[in-house]
Amino acid sequence: MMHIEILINDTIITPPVRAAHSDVGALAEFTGFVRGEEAGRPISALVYEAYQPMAETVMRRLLTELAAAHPCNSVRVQHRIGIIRVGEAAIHIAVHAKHRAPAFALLAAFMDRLKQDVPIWKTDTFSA
Amino acid sequence: MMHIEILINDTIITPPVRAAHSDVGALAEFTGFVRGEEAGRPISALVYEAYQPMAETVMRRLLTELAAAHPCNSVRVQHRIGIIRVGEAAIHIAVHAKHRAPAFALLAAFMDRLKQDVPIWKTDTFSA
Amino acid sequence: MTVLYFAHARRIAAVTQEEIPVAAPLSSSNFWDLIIRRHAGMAPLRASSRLARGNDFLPPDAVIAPSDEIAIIPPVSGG
Amino acid sequence: MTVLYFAHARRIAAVTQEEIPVAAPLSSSNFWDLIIRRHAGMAPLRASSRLARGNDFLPPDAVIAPSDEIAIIPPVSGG
Repeated sequence: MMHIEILINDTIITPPVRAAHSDVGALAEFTGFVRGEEAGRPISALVYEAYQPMAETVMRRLLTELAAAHPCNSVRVQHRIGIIRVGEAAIHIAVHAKHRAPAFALLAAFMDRLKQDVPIWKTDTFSA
Repeated sequence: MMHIEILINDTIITPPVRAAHSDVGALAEFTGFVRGEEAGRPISALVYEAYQPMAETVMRRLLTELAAAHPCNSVRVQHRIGIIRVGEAAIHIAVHAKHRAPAFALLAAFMDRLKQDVPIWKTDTFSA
Repeated sequence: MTVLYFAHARRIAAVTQEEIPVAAPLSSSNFWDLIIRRHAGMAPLRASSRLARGNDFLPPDAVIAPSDEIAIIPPVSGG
Repeated sequence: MTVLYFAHARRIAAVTQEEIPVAAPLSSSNFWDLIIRRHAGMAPLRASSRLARGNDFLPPDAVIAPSDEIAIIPPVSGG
């Protein structure tokens, strides 16, 4: 069973826990930052909002589904909500696996599905 | 021009520098750990050796070549050499890009090519 | 029936949730007719939004009970 | 000519580098014949290893000059 941890909160995203099990050979990570431009206009910050229980449920289901095709040891997803300034991280995902191929595949597929099915929204921007 | 930083040394691998430029929306990272098994036998540590100037040159060339297909802002590669114990990181790569797709693509392609063309070797194992 | 509004839907409805008394089960189509009668500005969201119940997206042929809690999920943009 | 040995090749040659006087330019094939005459244990590496000069892999038809520094690159296993 793949261990899944999901955090959706307004705290600043911290570096991953790197504790490695001796059977873990690979850690693939993705961090998404707020860029200084949204829809062609300069911004200073974004606001993210979540339907929190559903977002967690959908992410957990997606990850379990993806793990069947791409066996990994653990996944940790942290999505920040509230006001996030340019240059700060909005999302961080860490996937630990025995080998790198399933870790990369699960990470990329999860990000694609997240952007289709997980009820989290950019709701506002602050102009720069 | 993509900024490239390559470190090949015997120091413990540290977390990435996360300083984000306001045009950077994505950071893809890979960390490779020494696993507790090599060729089916339990081990406690591995030894990595590099032909250092050539390894740096080949990595730099590979990255420049890959950046033409997958435009990214910067890449940082850190490969540890010497004795590395099980659970410690042997390699860490951090790719910053505007969007996640080129960051993932460059990272995965670089790891494949590294394992074919970069003169770095596992030379010894310590049994567990 | 409890209706939850998020993101753009919340801005249009100007509430995060509301109780709407309904006498009988509804189809998704009945649901949207009802919502748009209350909040005319929601009409453009009908085509792009999905409905959810109990943390699951509703299938198109689902029947909504008077006691259900239904969330309106505009197109997502997380990550 | 300077020859650099790495990894498995270094273990067989029992040196990290050595000077081998050569009178005339060599092909890769001449080079390997010479190396295997000095270090018989290198024979199994001939098929799997590549040669490098100046941080570049040598193309198969390259000519090796008496002043060159040539590295023997056994199959790599980094990362």
